[in-house]
Amino acid sequence: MQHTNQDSHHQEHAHHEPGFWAKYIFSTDHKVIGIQYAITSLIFLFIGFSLIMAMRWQLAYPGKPIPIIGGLLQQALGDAAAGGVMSPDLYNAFGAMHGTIMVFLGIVPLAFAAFGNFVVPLQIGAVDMAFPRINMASYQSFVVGGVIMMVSFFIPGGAAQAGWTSYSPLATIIPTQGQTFWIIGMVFLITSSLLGAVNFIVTIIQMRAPGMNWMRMPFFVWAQFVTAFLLLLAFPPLEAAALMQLMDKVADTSFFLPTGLVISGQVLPISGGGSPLLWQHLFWFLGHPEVYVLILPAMGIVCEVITNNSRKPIWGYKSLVYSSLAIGFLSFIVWAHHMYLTGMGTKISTFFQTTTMIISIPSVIILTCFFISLWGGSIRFNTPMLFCLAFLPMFGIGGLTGLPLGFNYSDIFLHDTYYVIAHFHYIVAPGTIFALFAGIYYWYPKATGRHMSEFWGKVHFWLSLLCMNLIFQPMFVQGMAGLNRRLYDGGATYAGSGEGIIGIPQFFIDLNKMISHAAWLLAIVQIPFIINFFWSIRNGRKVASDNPWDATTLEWQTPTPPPHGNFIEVPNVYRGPYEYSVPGHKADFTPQNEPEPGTHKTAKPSPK
Amino acid sequence: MEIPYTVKPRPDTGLYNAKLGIWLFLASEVMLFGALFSAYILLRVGAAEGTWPKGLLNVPLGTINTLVLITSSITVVMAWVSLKMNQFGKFRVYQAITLLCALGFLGIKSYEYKDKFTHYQIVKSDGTYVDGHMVEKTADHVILDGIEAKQLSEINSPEHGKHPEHKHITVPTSEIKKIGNYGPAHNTYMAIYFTLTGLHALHVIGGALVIAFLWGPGAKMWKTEPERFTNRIEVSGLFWHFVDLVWIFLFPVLYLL
Amino acid sequence: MNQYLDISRFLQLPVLASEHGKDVDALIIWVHWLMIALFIGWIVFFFYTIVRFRKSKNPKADYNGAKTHASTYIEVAVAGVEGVLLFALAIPLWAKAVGKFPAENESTVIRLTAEQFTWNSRYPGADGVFGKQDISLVNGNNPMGYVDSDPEGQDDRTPNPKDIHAPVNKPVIIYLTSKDVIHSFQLDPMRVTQDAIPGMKIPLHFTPTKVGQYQIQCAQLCGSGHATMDGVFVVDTAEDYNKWLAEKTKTGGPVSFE
Amino acid sequence: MSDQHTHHDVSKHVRGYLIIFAALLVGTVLTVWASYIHFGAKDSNTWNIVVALIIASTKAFLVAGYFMHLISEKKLIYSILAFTGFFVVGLMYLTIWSMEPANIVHFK
Ligand code: HEA
Ligand code: HEA
Ligand code: CUA
Ligand SMILES: [Cu+2]
Repeated sequence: MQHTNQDSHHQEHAHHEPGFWAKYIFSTDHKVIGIQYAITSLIFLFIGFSLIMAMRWQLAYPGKPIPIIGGLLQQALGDAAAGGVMSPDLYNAFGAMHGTIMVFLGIVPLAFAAFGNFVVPLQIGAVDMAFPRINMASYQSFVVGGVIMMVSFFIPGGAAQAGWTSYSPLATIIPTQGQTFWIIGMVFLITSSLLGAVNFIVTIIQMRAPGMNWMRMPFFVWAQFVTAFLLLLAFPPLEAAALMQLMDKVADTSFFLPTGLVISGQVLPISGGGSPLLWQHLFWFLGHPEVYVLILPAMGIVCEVITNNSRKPIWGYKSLVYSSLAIGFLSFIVWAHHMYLTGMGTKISTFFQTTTMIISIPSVIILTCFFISLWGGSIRFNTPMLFCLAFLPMFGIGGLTGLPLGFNYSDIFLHDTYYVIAHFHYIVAPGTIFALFAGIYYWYPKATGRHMSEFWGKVHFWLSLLCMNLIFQPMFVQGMAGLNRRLYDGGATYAGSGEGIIGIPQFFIDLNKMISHAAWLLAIVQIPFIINFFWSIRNGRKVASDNPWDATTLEWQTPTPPPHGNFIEVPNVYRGPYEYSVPGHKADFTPQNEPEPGTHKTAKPSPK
Repeated sequence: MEIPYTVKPRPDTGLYNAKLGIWLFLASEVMLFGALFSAYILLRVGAAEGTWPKGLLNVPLGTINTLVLITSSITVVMAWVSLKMNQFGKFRVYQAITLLCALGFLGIKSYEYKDKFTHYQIVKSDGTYVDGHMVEKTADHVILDGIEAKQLSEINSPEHGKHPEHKHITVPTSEIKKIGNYGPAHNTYMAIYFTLTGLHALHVIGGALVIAFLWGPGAKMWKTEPERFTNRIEVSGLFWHFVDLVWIFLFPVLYLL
Repeated sequence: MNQYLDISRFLQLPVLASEHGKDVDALIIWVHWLMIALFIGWIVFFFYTIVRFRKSKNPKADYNGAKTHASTYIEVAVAGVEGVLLFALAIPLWAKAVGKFPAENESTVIRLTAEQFTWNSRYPGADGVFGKQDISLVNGNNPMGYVDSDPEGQDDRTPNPKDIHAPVNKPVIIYLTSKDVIHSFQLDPMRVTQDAIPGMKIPLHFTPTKVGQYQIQCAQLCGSGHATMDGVFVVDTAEDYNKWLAEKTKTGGPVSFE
Repeated sequence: MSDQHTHHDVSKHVRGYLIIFAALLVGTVLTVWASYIHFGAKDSNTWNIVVALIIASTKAFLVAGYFMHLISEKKLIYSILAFTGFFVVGLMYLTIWSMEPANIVHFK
């Protein structure tokens, strides 16, 4: 290290072996924090998934008691699950919490915080994150937020019931305190993300190893960099909105409540004068950047895995980088495409439609680069690669179906139908989640020194791919037929509530049964993954070397698992991130820190 | 293991870590307060005629508080300068003044809050208003020290220079249609006033705690790592100035316009 | 639209019963054509590539890979098609939908107030003017706060909740609002969806073209009854409609809100 | 910055800081004074708002520029703040623009 003797900064870890608590619970080591994040967020993903499995029962068999867990639910939640049947309120609570948990407690912490923490410092050749203790605080704040969200299920009246979007006035006027818990939980989660974002940006800017200039950074690092900026600048307005909604709940203000609200025949005793649309603007100002937070890290993982397993450089590295920057920038000015039907005039909707169409172009470019990168490769079909290859068309379907939603005139029909649900689930479930699975299979050997089972990995992949499509493809069909989301009876009422009334044809409602069965099957096929994950920690195949995938990026040039401080010797970086199959080289990969043969000069520390 | 650039700036960026970090954090704070200011503008523009109060807050107190915060800003700068010039004693003195300013600010703010919570408005059954500070409340009547008005606009936007006489007004309970104090629930102006100033006050408290820590126990570092300590003072100072900066906008927006 | 291009049957869009609905469908269909073309193009390329360049077939990767500008052209083409759909269809159609309202005296005008969990309609009667409403009058007997004394309200027609009629082939203008939370008025066969937002009165218009009874859905989460906030929008022949309108005008005045 | 300054350097700045301090005090008094005068057309306070915001922005500029050393800060910080400024203006402007009566299809 260059600055080792600068001053006598005291580091307790350096001197003695830390105890269990210091090592695993109050660790400041980015790798441990990354793993803490990973485990916690996987558990939340599991919880989010469990909620939707219960909901899918209600959608398939409305009003029937839920088998196996119905009794449990009744014991835990009381009247909301009387007789093991899901009440409308419980359905709404589960729906809101499914969205919240999946987005804020599942994917963001896993894709951004877990992978970012574990991989980014290694990939840029840093000893740790720039602020290790803030890193720990970020994790703790995340846990507190998560616990508050979980506790809210068990308070009287249950968890928040106004959707993950928490639109006021509904969110405000529901008399129970679930929404208050939601808001306070969100404040902790936002704090956690803000701390994380500051840390990532500083780390990436300040801690790159000598020679690791901007255009030599792995695309994954770029993706995390843009993501961190999205979190940093988009979350505070939601925090402001949350504060105002909290005031509306506890101090009887009227930020989001207009004059003249009449709730079940009673004029609400408030001053009025607020605006429900203000909440929507502030929510979606976060909401849209947030969806790119869900996808950019996934794209980063895909880039790493695809180059590694096609054994060739990425095609159009610069286009990738500039496209992700463009996405980051534009994502702040498209938000109102979620609000086309709030009575928007021509001018403003023209603006937001146009930006929405423009932002789809960089996504097309990114995907195109990935596709073309495969051309000329020597493709290895191992588990991480399979997940990434599947990501491409799955994201393609999800992204393409964003287009008819992006045009306001077609959104008139599609808004709030299952078409929207299918649109974004294709992106986040067989898209992001698959990329995250790929990341787990790919970096697992670095974290543990052992491989996960390839065979069970492939079983997990193929069956998951099948189930995902069986779940979400029919939802497009349902949406096209006009079936709406957030219906606790699965649409039975809107099937035509009387003789001769034209409603949703029964066929499309019956699809629910098939979808639900596919969803439960999806749960079953996660079992091999869970077992594989834990079993391999001790029993997996040992890695043959520190670089089992023959990769070029720096995280593979450290001991396995990397020690505290990561590198034995600070690496010098000589070249771009994906130098595979370089003509004239013996090996088909040339690590970033391998000196050019014949040169002994150390590179200058990041010239640009 | 040693994190680089905690003291010295990185050559190519010219910054040490914490400085970059605090500026990023301040950027997010800009978005936070920016969103609240947007809310302020929207609520104000959307307020029905005559319901947005003008001149409700105590301008002299607000002015004093502005001056207090500005003073604390200069002492923060001077504290940093003192460290740069190796005068630890002076640093202590300046930061002590900063902390006193912070306390003074919070004290005045709480007084203003209390004033609003004892300020009541009554809507009488005949639709007229009585508005003033609570003097007495019993089962059958309420006495306010204030004014009577036929319309809200008389209370909310009184003509310049004309201040109606305040007097004790007794209202029998039977004539009261609605009574409430000037808490956040009073109208959207009070709501945004309490939210903005409350959040700002939380920032003042947070900043003061950090400064106090670096003044007291945290000052140990001066002996071992003077440069790093000076950086910490600079970083905490940046935050403090930001809090001052927010107030510079809050004051005219809430008190004067 | 050319019948070979007609993938609406493939898309299984619901019955179409309004004039502008065909434009909505047309946009949906054109966008889907774009999507299908892109999807098929890419998926063919994709499978061809991963099969051709699998490791066993191609053990040595090519450092340079594809040397083509085709991708740039494709990207420009995608942007171009999106631009055309945007400026030729979406924007002008939207402008018509929210800007060009038919004359009120040639349309059926309805005031529709959503509440948890029902729809209240009101017709202005012969004078074409709605009677006043005042929220301070709201109570159990007068849930909509009608001002009984207002002369302009005397001939208004206030049917039972969820009972909404309109004559066929005549423009309908609906003024939509809500009493409590945000709802969304959705009539799929008319290709109409519009949020009903408290504190705002949002107009929408469409012209029904087929007689029938159509399911109203609420398309915005509004609480525990969101799934069951149904209603029927009845499109009558002109005669039937007039009969219906006359039938209850006498009993359904503002005083006796049922 | 810290590394480039010698002790001597910093002491030279002190005078500058004190001048800024004085300017801020004057600015405060000025805003209050300006709020008691009516600018512009009779029943619009647009110009009062403009005047108040100009004074506030000047004060903000002084605090940010000199107390927070922004005037001699690194490019990186400028670009971060430029983006933030752009987004915060975007948030305000677009939200307010889209809620203008002309942009909302609603009749009161
Ligand atoms: C990660 C998440 C994510 C991503 C990336 C996107 C991407 C996009 N989204 Fe989506 N969206 C959501 C998550 C996401 N969305 C969520 C969660 C909601 C619902 C929120 C709620 O209401 O609860 C939503 C809702 C939503 C709406 C509102 C719908 C409504 O409520 O009425 C709209 C409207 O414009 C929209 C548009 C878009 C567009 C144009 C893109 C574009 O960026 C997409 C660009 C991508 C492409 C154009 C694909 C390019 C690929 C190829 C060309 C290759 C194809 C290859 C093969 C097929 C092999 N989305
Ligand atoms: C990132 C976001 C995300 C993700 C990943 C998912 C994943 C899934 N979602 Fe979700 N969903 C939302 C975000 C997400 N959803 C949102 C925002 C809404 C809207 C809510 C609202 O209306 O307000 C919604 C709504 C929603 C609905 C509509 C409900 C309604 O409108 O009434 C449905 C219906 O089927 C659904 C289904 C599913 C299914 C079957 C999955 C499956 O793909 C789940 C698959 C999950 C896994 C495969 C988990 C794997 C992990 C493990 C098994 C853990 C392993 C553990 C260890 C190793 C320790 N979702
Ligand atoms: Cu009304 Cu949903
Ligand atoms: Cu979006």
